[in-house]
Parts: sequence; C-alpha cells; structure tokens
Amino acid sequence: MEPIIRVKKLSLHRGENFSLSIEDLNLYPQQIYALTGANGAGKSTLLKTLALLITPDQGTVSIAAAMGGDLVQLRQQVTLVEQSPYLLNGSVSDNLAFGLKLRGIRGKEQQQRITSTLEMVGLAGLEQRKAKHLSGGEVQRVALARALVLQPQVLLLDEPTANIDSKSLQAFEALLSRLPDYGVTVVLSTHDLTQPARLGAQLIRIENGRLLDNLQRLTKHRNCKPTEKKQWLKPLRVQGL
Amino acid sequence: MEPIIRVKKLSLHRGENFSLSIEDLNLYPQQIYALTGANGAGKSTLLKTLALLITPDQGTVSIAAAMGGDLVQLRQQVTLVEQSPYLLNGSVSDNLAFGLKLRGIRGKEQQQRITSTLEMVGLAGLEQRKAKHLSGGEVQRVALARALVLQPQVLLLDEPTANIDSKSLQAFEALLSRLPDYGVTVVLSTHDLTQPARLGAQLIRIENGRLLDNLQRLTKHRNCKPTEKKQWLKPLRVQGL
Amino acid sequence: RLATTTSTENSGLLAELLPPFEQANNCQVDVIAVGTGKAIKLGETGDVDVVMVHARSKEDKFVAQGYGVDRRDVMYNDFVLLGPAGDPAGINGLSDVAAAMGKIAATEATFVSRGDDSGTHSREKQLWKAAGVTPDGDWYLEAGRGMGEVIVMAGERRGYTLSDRGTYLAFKSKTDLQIVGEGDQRLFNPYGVIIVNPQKHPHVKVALAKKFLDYLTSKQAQTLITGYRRGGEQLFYVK
Amino acid sequence: MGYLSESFLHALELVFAFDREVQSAVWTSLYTSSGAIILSAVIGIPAGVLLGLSRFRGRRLLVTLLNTLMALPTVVVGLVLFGIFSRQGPLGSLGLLFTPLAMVAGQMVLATPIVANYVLAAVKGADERIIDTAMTLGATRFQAGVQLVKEIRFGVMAAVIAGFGRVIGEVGVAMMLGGNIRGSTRTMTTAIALETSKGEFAFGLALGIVLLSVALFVNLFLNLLQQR
Amino acid sequence: MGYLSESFLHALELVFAFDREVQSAVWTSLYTSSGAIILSAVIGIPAGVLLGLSRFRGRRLLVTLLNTLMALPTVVVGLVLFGIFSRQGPLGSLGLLFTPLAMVAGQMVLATPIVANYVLAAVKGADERIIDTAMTLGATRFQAGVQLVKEIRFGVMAAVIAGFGRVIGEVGVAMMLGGNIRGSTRTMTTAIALETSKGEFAFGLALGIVLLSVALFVNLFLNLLQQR
Ligand SMILES: Nc1ncnc2c1ncn2[C@@H]1O[C@H](COP(=O)(O)OP(=O)(O)OP(=O)(O)O)[C@@H](O)[C@H]1O
Ligand SMILES: Nc1ncnc2c1ncn2[C@@H]1O[C@H](COP(=O)(O)OP(=O)(O)OP(=O)(O)O)[C@@H](O)[C@H]1O
Ligand SMILES: [Mg+2]
Ligand SMILES: [Mg+2]
Repeated sequence: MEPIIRVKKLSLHRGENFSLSIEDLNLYPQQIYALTGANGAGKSTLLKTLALLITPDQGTVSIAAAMGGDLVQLRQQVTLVEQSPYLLNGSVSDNLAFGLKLRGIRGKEQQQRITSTLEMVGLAGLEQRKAKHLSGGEVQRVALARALVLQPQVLLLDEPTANIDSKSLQAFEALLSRLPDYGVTVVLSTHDLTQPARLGAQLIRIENGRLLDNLQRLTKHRNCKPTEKKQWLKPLRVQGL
Repeated sequence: MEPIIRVKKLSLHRGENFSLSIEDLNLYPQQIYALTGANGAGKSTLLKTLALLITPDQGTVSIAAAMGGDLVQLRQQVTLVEQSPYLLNGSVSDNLAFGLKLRGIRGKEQQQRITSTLEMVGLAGLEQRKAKHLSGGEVQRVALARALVLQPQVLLLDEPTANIDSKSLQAFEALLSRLPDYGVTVVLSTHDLTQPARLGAQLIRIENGRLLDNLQRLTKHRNCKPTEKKQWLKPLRVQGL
Repeated sequence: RLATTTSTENSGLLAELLPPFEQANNCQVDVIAVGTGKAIKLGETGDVDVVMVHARSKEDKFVAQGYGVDRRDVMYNDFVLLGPAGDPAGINGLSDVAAAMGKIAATEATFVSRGDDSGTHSREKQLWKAAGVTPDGDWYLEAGRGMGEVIVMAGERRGYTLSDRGTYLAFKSKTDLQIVGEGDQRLFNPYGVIIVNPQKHPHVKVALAKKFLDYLTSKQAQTLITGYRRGGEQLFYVK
Repeated sequence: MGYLSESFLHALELVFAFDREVQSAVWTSLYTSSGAIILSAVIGIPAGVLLGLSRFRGRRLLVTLLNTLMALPTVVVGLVLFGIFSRQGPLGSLGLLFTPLAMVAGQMVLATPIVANYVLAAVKGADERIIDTAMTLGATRFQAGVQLVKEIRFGVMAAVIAGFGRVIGEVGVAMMLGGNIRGSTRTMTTAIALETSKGEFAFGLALGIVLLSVALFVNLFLNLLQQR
Repeated sequence: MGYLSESFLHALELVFAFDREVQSAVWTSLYTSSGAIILSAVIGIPAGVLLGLSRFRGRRLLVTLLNTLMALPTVVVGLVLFGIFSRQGPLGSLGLLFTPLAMVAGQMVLATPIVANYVLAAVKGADERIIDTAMTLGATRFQAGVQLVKEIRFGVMAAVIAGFGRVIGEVGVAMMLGGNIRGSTRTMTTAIALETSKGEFAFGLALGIVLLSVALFVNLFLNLLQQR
C-alpha cells in the first residue's frame, strides 16, 4: 500500500533552541496515528509541517499524488485543528461555513452539513452563538467541527480532547476511531497515554524533535473498507454526545 | 473556622444563553477544591468571579478581611491562571517579574524567586526564551509559575494540567497537593475525574451555572499546619519534574 | 484662464468686471488667484491664458523672454504705509515716504515685511533703497506671507507695514493700524495684463484672450473699474 | 476673538440658507475626497497587508520609508503633480491641471501612505494564527489575506476614516492642483483659505464648521456600515 | 517639468552647503513638531486607551466625534487658536502669537486626535485577556493600562509616527500661528509655501526633499528605539 504522507530527511529549526529532524516517516491511509511526547518535544511543530503550513529548512513532506497538484488543493485535503484554535470573528456557523464556501459548497447543502456536524460534536443549536463568547471546551469543539465539516482526507488534531469534558470524551473517541472507515487518515497528539489504545492508534513517540522508533517498518494496517466519501456525515453521528 | 472566600446569592449573566447563580458557597483556607462539570457549565466564569475580575449582577463575593481592604490588595492575594493563558510580550522571566515588580520585589530576591519557581514547573533555564515562542504545555507552565512566584493566599487554576505531558503530571499534582501546607487555598477546574482524589480535593460539581451539592455543609477540613509563608518556595521544589 | 494676484481677486473687483465679458462672449473666465511670482510662473508653463499682475520689472522680463505678448496697462492702485495707533516712529503726515521709512529704521520701530518677492515686497525694497537703509535687526520681521496676513501680524505686533489700499480696506476692521503715509508718487502701482505667447503654448485661446484684453481696456470696463467702491473708497484708477 | 461666536451663527445660517456656492464647495469636497479615499483604500489596504505579512530583506527600511511618506507636505505633493500635469509635463496633454481629477490624484497620494500604515499596524497587532487557520481550511494566500482584513476590520475602517479625514481637511493639494476655481474646483478648504486671506475670518470659520459637520455625517455613515 | 530634476540637484546642494537659513528652518520644524508630538502622545495615548477600554453610553458617538476631529483643516485650527492667542483674545496678554509656542499648541491640536484614534484602533484589536491578566497578577487599573500600552507598542509607535508626520508636514497652523518669520518661526513647510508662492518651484521642491530626509532620519531613530 502507498503511504498518503511521506516525510523524508526533514529538518527544521525554530528559534535557537529547537530543531525537528525526521529521517523517514510514512503515514498510510485510513490509519490513526497518535503522537506523544513531552511538552516541547515538537508535536505541534510536526503537525503544522504535515499540514503544509511550515516549510521545512531541508527535506520534503510529500502527499499522495491522487489528492491534487498544487499546494492549495493539497491543503484542502489535509486539515489541521490547532492546539489552541483561533475562531474567526462571527458566529459558530460562520466558522463552519468558511471552508465550505472555499470549496463552493453553499446554500442548502452548506446548511445541512453545518447542522449535522455541530450535532456530531455536541453543539447542536449553537449555530448563531458568537464565536468569541464560547467556553474553552466549546472552542475546541467548534474547531473540530470546522475541520470535520470539510471531510478532508487527512485530519491532523493537536491535543483535540484536552479541554473536552469527561462525559463527552468517550463519544469523541468513538467518533475519532470510526473516521478511518470513512476514508480518513487521522494524526492526533495527546498527553493521555491510554488514549491511543482506545482509538486503536499507532504510537509515534517524539522526543526533542526526533522520533524514538523507526516508523518505516511499523506498517501494520488496520483493516477497513473504503466507503462512499460523501456519505460519511450521516452514519458518523454519535448518540452519546 | 472562618471561610476565606464567601459567595452569597450570586447571580451573573453572560450573553443571552448562560447565567451563573450560586446561593451560597464557602471556601475554607488551606483546602483544595476541584471544580468539575461539562463544557460550558460555568467553571471558568466562576473562577473569574472568584478572582474578582467579573463583577456579578447581584450578590457578593467576599474575601477574608485579613487579606486587605481594597480591590487591588485583594487581587494581589487571589491569583487566577486562565484556561488559555495570555503571556505578556517579552521573555519568560519578564512574565514572572511582572507581578513581583508590582509587589515591590526587585533585584536579587526577584531573580532568585524566578529561578526557583521556573525550576519548580520544570522550565529551568528557559528564563530568556521569548514568551510568544513557546509550545502549548510550556505556556501553561509559565502561566502557573507566574502565579506561584507571587505566593498568593488563594490560587485559582483553570484546567491547569490540560496540556501538561504525562510524565510531569504526577510531579505537578504532588506540587499542587502540598500547597495547602504552605497556607495556600487552591481552587482548580478539571475534566479528569480521577484528579480530585489524587489531590485530596473537595469536589464542587457545577451544571448549567448551578452547584449540584450544598457546599455550605461540606466543611470537613484537611489538616495542615500553617507554615512560615516566606519559605514556601524551597521545600516545595519537586524532584521529579 | 486668468492668473492674477490675490489682491485683485480679494478686492472683489473681478466679480464686477468679469460677468459682462462672460455674457458677451458666452464663456467662463477661470480665475486662479496666486502670488505675483507664481502667476507669472503659471504663464511660463502655459497653464493659463492671461496673466494680470503688478510688478513691472517681472512683467517686462516675462515678455522679453518670449513667454508673453501684447502687454497692456489696465489700471493702477496705490500703496499706503500703515502704522500703529501711537505712531512710535512719529511719521504721520510726512509726505516723503522714503523719509518716513528712514525714520522707522532709525527708531527701530517694528516693521513687518511681506518678504515674499511679491509686487508689494519689490516696492518696499525700492523704498528702503530710496531711504538709504538696509533693513536688518530684530525690529524688521520678514514674514513671507500674503498681504492680509501681514497687516494682521503688524497689528498684533504694533508695527508698521506697506500695503496696497484695497487689502487694507478689506482688513480695516480686523486691525488697529492706520494709514500713516500715502499719496507719494512712489506709491502708485500699475497693473498689467499679458497674453501667454501662443507660439510657445499653442493651446492658448489667443483670440478670446485678445478680446479679453480689448474688453479690459474698453470704456465699459474702465468705468466699472473707476466706479468700483469698497467701504466707500475708490481703489483702482485708470490712466 | 469676537469672530469665534459670530462664526457659529454664520455657520448655522449657511447651512440653512443652502447657499449655492457653499453647496457646490461641499459637493466638490465630498466627491473628490471620496474618490481619492476609495483609490487609496484599493492601493493602501493590500499594500499594508502585504507589508505586514511578508518577511524579506529591507522590509524594515521599506516600512520606514512608508512612515516617512506620511510627512509629505501637501505643497510638495502639489508641486510634483503640478510638474506632471502642467502643460509642459509628461501628462500635460491631458489637460488635467486645475480639474477635480488632478485633485483626486493629489489627495490619493496623500492618503495612500496613511491607509497603508494604519493597516500595517493593524496586521502587526493581529492574532498570528489567522493566516494559518484560513490556509489549513483551504484558503489560498490571497483568500487568507482577505479573511485577515475581515478579522481586523476595525483597524481597516479606522485607516479609511483617517485617510478620509486627511484629504477632506487638506488644502494645499486642492489649492495647487485644483486652483480654487469658483464653481468647479473650489472645495470647502480652499474656500476657507480664500475667505481667511480676504480677512473674512468669521465666514472662513463658519465654512470650517460646515466642513466638520459634513465629515461627521460621513463618519456616522461609515460607523453604521461597520456595525452591520 | 524641468524643475523636478533640477530640484533634486538643488536639494543636494542645500544639504551640503549647510545654508544657514535652511538649517534654521529645519531646526524650527524639528523642535516644534517634536514638542507638539510629545504633548499629543501624553494626551492622546491615555485618551485612546480609555476610550478603547471603557463601555459607557455615548461611547460610540464620542469615537465618531474623535474620528471627525481628524478632518480638522489646519486653517480652522489656525483661525481658532489665532482668536485665542491674538491680543484681543483670552490669552492675548501672554504674547504667544507668532512664536514657536503658538505653533506647538496648534500642531498639538492637530496631532492629538490622530494619536488617540490610532491607539484606540490598536486597543480594539488587542488581545482581550491582557487587562485581566495584568489585574489578576496584582495590577491596578492604571498599571494594567500601562501594560496594555506596552503590549500594543507597535500600534502606539505607529500612532506617534503618524502624528509626527502630520505635524512636520503641515503648513497651515505653522503659517497662521507662527507667521513664517525668517529666523524665528519659519519652518520647512512655510519656507516651501513661500518659495512656491514666489514661483521658485525648484527651490520649494528641494526644501521638500530636505524635509522628507529629516523625517526619514527621525523615523529611523524611532524605529531603532522600538527595536530595543
Ligand atoms: N463573554 C461571553 N458572552 C456570552 N457568553 C459567554 C461569554 N463567556 C462565556 N459564555 C458562555 O457561558 C457559558 C459558560 O462558560 P465557561 O467558560 O464558564 O464554561 P466552562 O465551564 O469553563 O466550560 P469549559 O469546560 O468548556 O471550559 C458557556 O456556555 C459560554 O458559551
Ligand atoms: N516560533 C517559534 N520560535 C522559536 N521556538 C519555537 C517556536 N515555536 C515553538 N518553538 C519551540 O519549539 C519547541 C517545540 O514546540 P512544539 O509546539 O512543537 O512542542 P509540542 O510538542 O507541541 O509541546 P506541547 O506538548 O507543549 O504542546 C518548543 O521548545 C518551543 O519552545
Ligand atoms: Mg503542542
Ligand atoms: Mg472553562
């Protein structure tokens, strides 16, 4: 099987004190990868690089050719939810609409996707709330919804459950663990060492900007049947949320 | 024993959709209180109110008279670490120095306190790093250090361990659970339901802006010997960090 | 387009003088009121069709250098020497204006000069020369401003200044300065009109400009000029 | 001093009498300034955003040069454009001198650095995550820039208001390039300058009050626009 | 058009010849503008911060009025202050008219709304957590405001630069309140206006180039200050 993201000889400096350097890292489609490591190990930096938001000093991050040619097309298929997400001015629904508009999805379909995605993250009915007036956990949910609604091929999540309340956590994990069945590859970072197992995720351990394991070898796949992509919103809705 | 913070008939509206209303809540000195509840339940709002940053629509938040008269004197004794903390422009050490300067602590003593507090939160040697260039967990550590260095009587912590890595978590909890021995009252919010027990904290459950238990009755105290306040930095240093 | 000095425009004369011409020729005269030096410059660059100023030497140079043709005298007005109420230099009543200027210099009474190479400034310099004085020192303020402003300044500073009569009348109510010298031959001030040379600037509407000059020197215009009153006083005279 | 109070009465009179000349000057001021500020916004906003976001050698110097352009005296702008628009100048054949169009050009030169600087400052003060957020959601660099402008719209509106204030209140360019021709290029400010030079202080001040009222209405309108 | 290139040579000559009159005008421009901008900063920065932070009825209207003040034509400011400083005016006895002090006062009136508006926009764009952060760390409201200014110092510096540009490049107030007296109140801008009115376009433009160079040096200096 072809990897969906391939990192080669990557090297990247941030300030004087930190450098990320990855010899070789292949991420395969429809997998969940869990990035763990101490504070400042480089998890967020790696995720931003995978999201094509940081250009490495050396080396390459290549994305499967099937996903389109130019940088913008690729970014439309690889969506990052940042650790401390920025919500755009306006309502919750404006935030979800932003990416949809860029993809030409308007009117009724836009409306429907927004409503069902907000339901999915437990924020049904909050469409018209001002984004700047949300609680910490609500912000994180909106940011997640804003990415999910775009149905990207690769979803990069930076500590997505850090501010999620304990009751919803299970539902969230159920949601995430089922994404590969709908064709999505998930890379998330977490400090909860029990979470990767619950998600059926492969561990990527990072320390001081370097990978601890040789991940080129570790390629055992989860088995999942690719499904019609357009339909993934419906069956994904999680009751418990 | 006299409560250190007393909330009476508090009522407070935020936007059109949320109101916090608390009939009666007494917090006693040298205790640890853990605030839990779903996203949007009102934890952060309550903590901000206790920090005297939000003036309630009705009712009062009164702080033990011993801590000084005017609002500024009180705020100097009740310090909040926000859920998503803002670090001031400048270096890490500038951030810690800010509150010390306001209290007239300068020169050598300032220096020493900053160094030992940074050591305490596992950031030894990061004094000169630019605050805007830190990772998520590092930001949270700096914010905590910025409050700890002031040695306030009441420490309000909004999800202080949400972005802390798993290795440091234990050391952090050890640090927090020993604060009452040094005269500090701690109120923290958390989504980790196993954390309160580890900290020996009393639970304050909140739902939809209302307390679930009558906390005026629950006044069983931890026993701790008040110590010379000025010395609390030294013995607190946690090796594991 | 007519470039003229601010004093002509500000005196209000043009508002009387132009409408009959505009009606007769079904045209509109755009008046651009600027300092003498700039008015001539606008002529040199060809941005106006006719120049009307009062600085004989500059006018002659303008024509000599081929920028203008057909210079004609239109009218003249006169300058007056203004001074503060107390008349500290004691020159009131002197009929010899050069002597009066000499006295101002001798007593070091404040004098505010236009200092801007305007027609008035040129005349002032001639008068100093006639008086045999090189003005210099704290008492001699070179303001570099328009006539009205200089009158106001002289009033504020309780000093002397040289002004054309029209501007003085316009500013009479804004200042306590009084006329302390007038009537000397050397205070007369002729205005000339010049057509911008169409050979240098082909777009100049020379036919219309010629008509305009003819009009200005016609009986009709000349009566309007002599008949123009400001505050009950005649400002402009014709030869 | 007497003219201070006198002029207020005068201003009221002027406004209610709908004096034709005053009306024409108000109108000329309004449409030249509006034209100029629209052009300035079209140039200045993207320039400010670009300069705020990009990192290249010499960027700091460019910013300093832009800052310096805010010190451009109106007379200098007037002189330079005069040289360009005058009959002997490169654009002389267009016959633009002493027309409203020349004034618009001059005012645009004055306002553009102001708008660009304001926007630049707003961009520098903006949240650093905005561009990354827009891009990871699928925006092109250009679309991300547009979204940034929306996020800092208070600052952008302030830029436009500052630029508008600058041009509607300035006299040098209007005077030198417009020529203060009655009924065609006479603006509020050149009319004020004229009245002042005539010694009609009260009337000049009254016109000033009318001008400020006009500016106030424009600002109220922009404010409403922003509130939407 | 010829005068455009001519003036550059002229400007160079002026700078290297250290012409005494030019020097004096440069110096007068510099110290009056600096004085004015310092006063404007002292008033305008706190005003902008206060207006940006407080919430009271009529705040919006006050902001709009402040915006409108940016449209104050220099002639109007000149006229009003002239009325106040003139011998018959309330402050006439101080004899300030036609002194550098009067110019400083007028330029301050012009620059203060600009500084306040810029700072206001910067405050509105600032992170909302700054004030709360400072206060929970023990700051008084005043100290929190000071910290806010430090956090948005790029915007504040932009405000000062914009205000400085406005006053060093303006001519109306300098002319009306200073009087353009050679050797005492003649600034770069009034000198330019004078030369232009004489028809000495090239010399005027040359002075303009000198003025812009001076402004550039000031901005470079402010830039260095900010970088520290
Ligand atoms: N400034 C505001 N204006 C309007 N509504 C607000 C504002 N701030 C917070 N809220 C609302 O108040 C409610 C409580 O917010 P709060 O931040 O206290 O929740 P929380 O318990 O801390 O949640 P979390 O676990 O997500 O941090 C939320 O529903 C939020 O949307
Ligand atoms: N813009 C920057 N300039 C300089 N250094 C930076 C910058 N951004 C991050 N760093 C440094 O790079 C290192 C890695 O940061 P990163 O955010 O990737 O860590 P992380 O693994 O996500 O940590 P955390 O668990 O705390 O989120 C940190 O030490 C941080 O201080
Ligand atoms: Mg991180
Ligand atoms: Mg919260």
